[in-house]
Amino acid sequence: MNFICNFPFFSILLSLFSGTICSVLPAKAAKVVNRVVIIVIGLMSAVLLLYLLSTGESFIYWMGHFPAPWGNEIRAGVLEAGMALFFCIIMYLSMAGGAHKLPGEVVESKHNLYYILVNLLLSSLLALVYTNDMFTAYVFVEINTISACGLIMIRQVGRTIEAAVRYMIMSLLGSGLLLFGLCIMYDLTGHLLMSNIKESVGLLIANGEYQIPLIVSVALMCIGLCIKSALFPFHAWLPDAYGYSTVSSAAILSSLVSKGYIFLLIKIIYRVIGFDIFNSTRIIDVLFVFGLMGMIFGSLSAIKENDIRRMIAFSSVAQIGYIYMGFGMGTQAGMVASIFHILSHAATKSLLFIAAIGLTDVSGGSHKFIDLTGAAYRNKWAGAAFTVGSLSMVGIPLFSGFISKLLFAQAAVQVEGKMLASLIVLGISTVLNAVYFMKTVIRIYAYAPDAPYKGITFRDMKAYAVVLVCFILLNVILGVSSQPIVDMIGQGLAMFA
Amino acid sequence: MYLILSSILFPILAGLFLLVRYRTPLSGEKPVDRQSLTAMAGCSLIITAIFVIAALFAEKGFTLFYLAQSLPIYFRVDSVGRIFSLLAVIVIPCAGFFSFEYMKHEEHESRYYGFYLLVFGVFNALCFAGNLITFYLFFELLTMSSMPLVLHNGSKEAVMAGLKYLFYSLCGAYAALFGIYFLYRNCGSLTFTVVDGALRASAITEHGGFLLVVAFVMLLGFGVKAGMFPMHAWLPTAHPVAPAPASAVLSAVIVKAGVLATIRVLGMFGTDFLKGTWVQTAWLCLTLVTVFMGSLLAYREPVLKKRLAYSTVSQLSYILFGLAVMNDTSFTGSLLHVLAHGFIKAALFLCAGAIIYRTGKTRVEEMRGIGKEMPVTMWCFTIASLGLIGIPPTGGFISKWFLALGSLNSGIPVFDVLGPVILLVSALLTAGYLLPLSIHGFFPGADYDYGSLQKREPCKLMTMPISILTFLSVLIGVFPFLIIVVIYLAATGR
Amino acid sequence: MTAFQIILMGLLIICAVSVSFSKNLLNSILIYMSFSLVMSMLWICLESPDLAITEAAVGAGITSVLFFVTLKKIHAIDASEPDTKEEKENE
Amino acid sequence: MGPNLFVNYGEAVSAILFCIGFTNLLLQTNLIKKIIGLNIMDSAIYLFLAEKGYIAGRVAPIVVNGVTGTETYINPIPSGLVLTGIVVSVSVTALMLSLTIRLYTRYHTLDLDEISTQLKKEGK
Amino acid sequence: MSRKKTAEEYQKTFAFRFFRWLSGEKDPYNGEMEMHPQKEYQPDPEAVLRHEKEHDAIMDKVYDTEHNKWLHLFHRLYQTTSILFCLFLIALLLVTVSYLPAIGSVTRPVNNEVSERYIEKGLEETGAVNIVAGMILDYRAFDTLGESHVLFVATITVLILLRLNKTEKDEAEVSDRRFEPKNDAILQLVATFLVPVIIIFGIYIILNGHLGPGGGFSGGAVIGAGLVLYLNAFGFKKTERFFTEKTYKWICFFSLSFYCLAKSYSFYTGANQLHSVIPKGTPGAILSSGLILPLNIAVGLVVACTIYAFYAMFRKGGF
Repeated sequence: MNFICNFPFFSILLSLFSGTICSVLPAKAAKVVNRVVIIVIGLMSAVLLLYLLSTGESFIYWMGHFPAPWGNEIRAGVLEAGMALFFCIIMYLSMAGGAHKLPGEVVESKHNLYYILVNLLLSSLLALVYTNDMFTAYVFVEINTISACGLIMIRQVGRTIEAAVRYMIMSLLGSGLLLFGLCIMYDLTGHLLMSNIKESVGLLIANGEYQIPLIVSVALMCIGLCIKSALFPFHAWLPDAYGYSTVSSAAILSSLVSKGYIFLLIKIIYRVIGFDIFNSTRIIDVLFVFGLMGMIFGSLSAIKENDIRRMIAFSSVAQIGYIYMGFGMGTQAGMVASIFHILSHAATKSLLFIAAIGLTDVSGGSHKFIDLTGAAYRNKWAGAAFTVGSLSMVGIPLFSGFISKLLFAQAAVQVEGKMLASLIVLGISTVLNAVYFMKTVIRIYAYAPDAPYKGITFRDMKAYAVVLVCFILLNVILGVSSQPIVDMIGQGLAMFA
Repeated sequence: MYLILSSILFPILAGLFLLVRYRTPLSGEKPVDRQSLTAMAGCSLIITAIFVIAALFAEKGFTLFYLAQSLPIYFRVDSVGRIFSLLAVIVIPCAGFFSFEYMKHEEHESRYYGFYLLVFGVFNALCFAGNLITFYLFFELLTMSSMPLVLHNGSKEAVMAGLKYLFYSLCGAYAALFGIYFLYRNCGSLTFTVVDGALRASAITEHGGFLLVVAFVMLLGFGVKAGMFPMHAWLPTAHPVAPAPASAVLSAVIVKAGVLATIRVLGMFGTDFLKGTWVQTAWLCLTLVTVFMGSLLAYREPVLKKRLAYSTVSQLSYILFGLAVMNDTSFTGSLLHVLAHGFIKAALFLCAGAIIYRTGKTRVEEMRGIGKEMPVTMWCFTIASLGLIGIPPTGGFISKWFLALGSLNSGIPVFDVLGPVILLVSALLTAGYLLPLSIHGFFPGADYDYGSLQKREPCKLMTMPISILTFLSVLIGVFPFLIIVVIYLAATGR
Repeated sequence: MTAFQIILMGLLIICAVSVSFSKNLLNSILIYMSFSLVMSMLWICLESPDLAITEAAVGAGITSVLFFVTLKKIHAIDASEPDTKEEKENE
Repeated sequence: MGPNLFVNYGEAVSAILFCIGFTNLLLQTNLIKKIIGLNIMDSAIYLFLAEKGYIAGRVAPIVVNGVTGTETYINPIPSGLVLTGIVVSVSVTALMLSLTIRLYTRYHTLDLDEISTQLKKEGK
Repeated sequence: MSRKKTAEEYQKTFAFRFFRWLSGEKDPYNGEMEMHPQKEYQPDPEAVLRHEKEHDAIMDKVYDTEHNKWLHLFHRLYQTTSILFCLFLIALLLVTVSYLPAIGSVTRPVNNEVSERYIEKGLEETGAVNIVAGMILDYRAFDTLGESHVLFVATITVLILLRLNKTEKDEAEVSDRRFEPKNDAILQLVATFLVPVIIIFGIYIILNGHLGPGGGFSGGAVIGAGLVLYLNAFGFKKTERFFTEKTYKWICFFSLSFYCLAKSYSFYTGANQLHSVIPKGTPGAILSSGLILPLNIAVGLVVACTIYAFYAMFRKGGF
């Protein structure tokens, strides 16, 4: 076995272990450890991605001395490695972009706890990405949930704690349903390993046995993960959680945590149930409808919002709706579009959060639009970055948002029954997006010479500006050279089967 | 290749440079060095114009990069593009030089010039775009970069007008994008053709009816930019609040992007596919309604710039009508009218700007005796008005002649006669809303107080562009043949 | 054995329902504690002694202690003052 | 209805318990009761799992006298899973309770809706 | 009365204290421990009044059904849909259950080659008599690793929520006094006997984890419960002598690091088909079954400390 094949295992264990180490380190050292770990894991994932692209096939890695149905396993393919790499990049940039705000938001003595949470969150995300075992997935979903809750309420104002409670309640409902579905699945197939379950499910379907419990189990797992990833009717906790937590937390939560669950759902669809069987159920129609509703209602709530960060948070609801709409189409193209949208949305949304904090900083810390007037003149880098993020969200060509919309539309054109609905809602949602994002952009570029706030120059925020530039580049790269990435996603999905 | 690229990239980069270099000073900083700013902007405009004129003779197209699989960003110069960029290359620098004087006392000059140059570059790219996806890209960017010009003065009405402009344009662009998805599936490639159409034969036989719907949606969507009837409302809102040179560019050049888009869409579907279908009928109805309604509204409008804006709505639909008739004669008329209307409307708006700049008067009834105060400006205004009405030696006459001729020869039932009649009525209305200004301007009547009269002629920097544009509008009326040759090439697909 | 199991399960349901409807938080927690004990007995019946030990230590022990501390912290257990806020709200 | 409802009475009971817990978690206004509901829900799932491992007439999977025949012992997997699950639910309970304490010290109530209204009143 | 000792000397003897305690005059532990009688908790009447007022005002404003019909309607709608949803869920699950394979039969799909191998080969492959312990700590060790980190991350979040800084801590300690037992001699006596027994029982469960029912988690929980009892009986000052935040930190760190490293080694050797040097030992002996015993000890330590930490955090936001 090639040494590179150890990398997924190393990255999971490294991030877990670094969490433990951070518990005895002072805050400064914990920060360094955190950064180094993210970089190292990112590098490992990049190498792994290259290796997998060159070999062209996925591999299975035993976690222990025992092979498939007895021991735990993890599995790495192109999509997994790519996701891990992408998660590391976004996480590093989000952490670096919010680092200067941390001392003001979190009590000094709790900084190292913050880094522990981030490390454990990363490890759980990696485990969700790589795992090949449903129960392991459940355990790491719980780690993910708890550490996300920690990240929400580490800034202890009333709103975040309330949001954390709401988040926990919704998440626990979700985990309960997920676990119940899992148990039924285990009862029917006798396995917990994804590949074995898939085999048994195929047999059951072929023999026509246990149809109803099978469908119920799949439905329960799907609903559980939908609840956890804040699909439209279950999004009540989201605006408070994203709007008031620390800036890095908001960026990480919106761009990574919900995406981890969505990626798990993709894995379940492909690796546990089988894409064709999943599409033959009515579940995709439900996902489709809720996705469409999310797209519209999320945007409408965002328009009504008067607080920039809550507005961005509501826009997340709409974007998650896009992803589920892609699932709901039930075609390979829709799936590719959804996965691309995961990437594009992660890059854009964290950019928006990080840029928004730069703007609010030069407006006396207020999130209200009225105070943000002219903020882009006071912090030019953040203003430019916010504009880029908005343009990407609106779907202007050259930025990542356009490509994902293009992919969605192309996918929609191929599905006869759902074509019109998805295209029309896509259009409405795009225009609504344009309304609230452009409103904000105009607001921050409106001239307010008598604003009582001081501007900030490049010299005072070098690291921050560099992060913003990286984010903008990431967006443009996704928007301009999307073809290799789309190919890679296709290849990765092919490896799933 | 490099000429095309530089004609696009140079103004964009120059605009960005101006935006970054001469940023609006914060309170307490020293103000922008105005002279170097205008010098810089002027040089950029001239250099860009030279680039564009050179690029007009480029032959080969090239692909810049691939946006996604089989979606190249592709540039090519063809005859239609040449005509539109010819318009841009004359009007934009003229209005630009006009604005050096006009914008003297406004704030954020650097922002204005920066976006002005951006618009120039993006419009060039739009003219030279070789396929639909490139076109769409720059169509969106044109909206984005022209919006700051609309809301330049930052008042609440201006911002609302800018948002309205944005909202209408995006809705239209999305409707068009909706069609592009289908074209992408039903065409071999999205590269432009002129008349034959790029649809696969199998696609036409299989879902021809559906493709007609798509065509109609695309025409409506791009028609928004050209101010076609149901979605024309943004024009009269956006024009009065924008600075006069910006409205000139908006009205003379940017709305023409909608026309260009319509020509491209027609080319993609092919006139044979659309001729005689309900799409043509509906489109003709819409354009004629717009022609008549625009004139009528302009006739009732007291604010000069708003009146001109309604006039733009009406005149643009002349062009669209010519395209909707779908034969060579009317096509020639349309393209001629693109040029004629571009020069005339730019001249009219600049005149209006000069009047506002010197006297501060915006409403028509305040402008009695204005011809005595600013004779050069008002003479230009009068000549341009005659052109817009279509009095013989001017450009407007030739283009309308071709339009009417094309319509009469088209053989479409009802519309072949109805069209010219409505055009005639509208021309009369145009006379009705433009000439009184000149008449009252030069002949203020017996009770006019000549004692308070003072010479208020603006400086050369303002009158020169106006004169040039007026002169050009007459010139294409007198010597239309060179242009007709180019247009003929365009119509036959070279 | 089956009869015993059925009785235990019936107890479980009774406990669960009465937790939902009890007015007093302290009572709820006590009922929950007995729920856990019944559960651990049930696990003995299901031949899982590991689970029984863990459930007894955790469900009936640790979790309940944590609940009690919480109640104390939020002033819900206070025998001398029957009219604490929570009870009012529950009514 | 399938044939096995009364044979699977244990699973049926756990399904009912699950729903009771679920309802509590959704509908109770009092946070403490919500948490109890959560615990009931989790326990129900564990009962559901443990029922799967049970095989009539066999004993717990602890090897006695070196007998390792399949016919002697019940299925050990569900027990292992439940053990893991219990730890998770204890952790979550502790976290929820600490959140409750924190909320109470700040807002002096355990009703989430009321807290929301207070937050709106504070306006931040 | 012939006293050899002076009155002062006499007051130091045991007999004096005993009789004084018997007569109810004075408590023997008084002054030596921090548990002097505490003042009852008296909520600040003004604060209570204020809260009630605010509460009423909000209730009036928000839950006023006449002026806020929508909210009322929404509330009702929400409740009804929730109840309907739950009823639907019950029905759905019952139907599902009715289709599931029968409980207790051998033919369920669950009883397949996986469990067979665990039972048949478990003893030989892991060396653990308790097959469940062998399964969770060897076959499926990755899950268990995750599980212990769930506990870890939960502790971290509780720390974030409830840990106080120095000045707040002092205030918290003052208000914490009312939790202290009011000189409960019975409790203390019982604790003196029970705590060692409980802790020894816990240790037994941990050490015996691979031989019989139990294991790190349950044993740790028992030990933790013992510690909590001790704390309740004797107060924080006593426990702080041997257990502070630092102790907790380092115990957790070392146990979890050991766990991580040991499991990493075993995963690495397993995946790369290397031979693991850890001996399996004789099944049934206390020192057997490879890594399971040390892992159980590590988990037990973590759990015991964590539970104590939870309790201490809940009570006064620190150790």
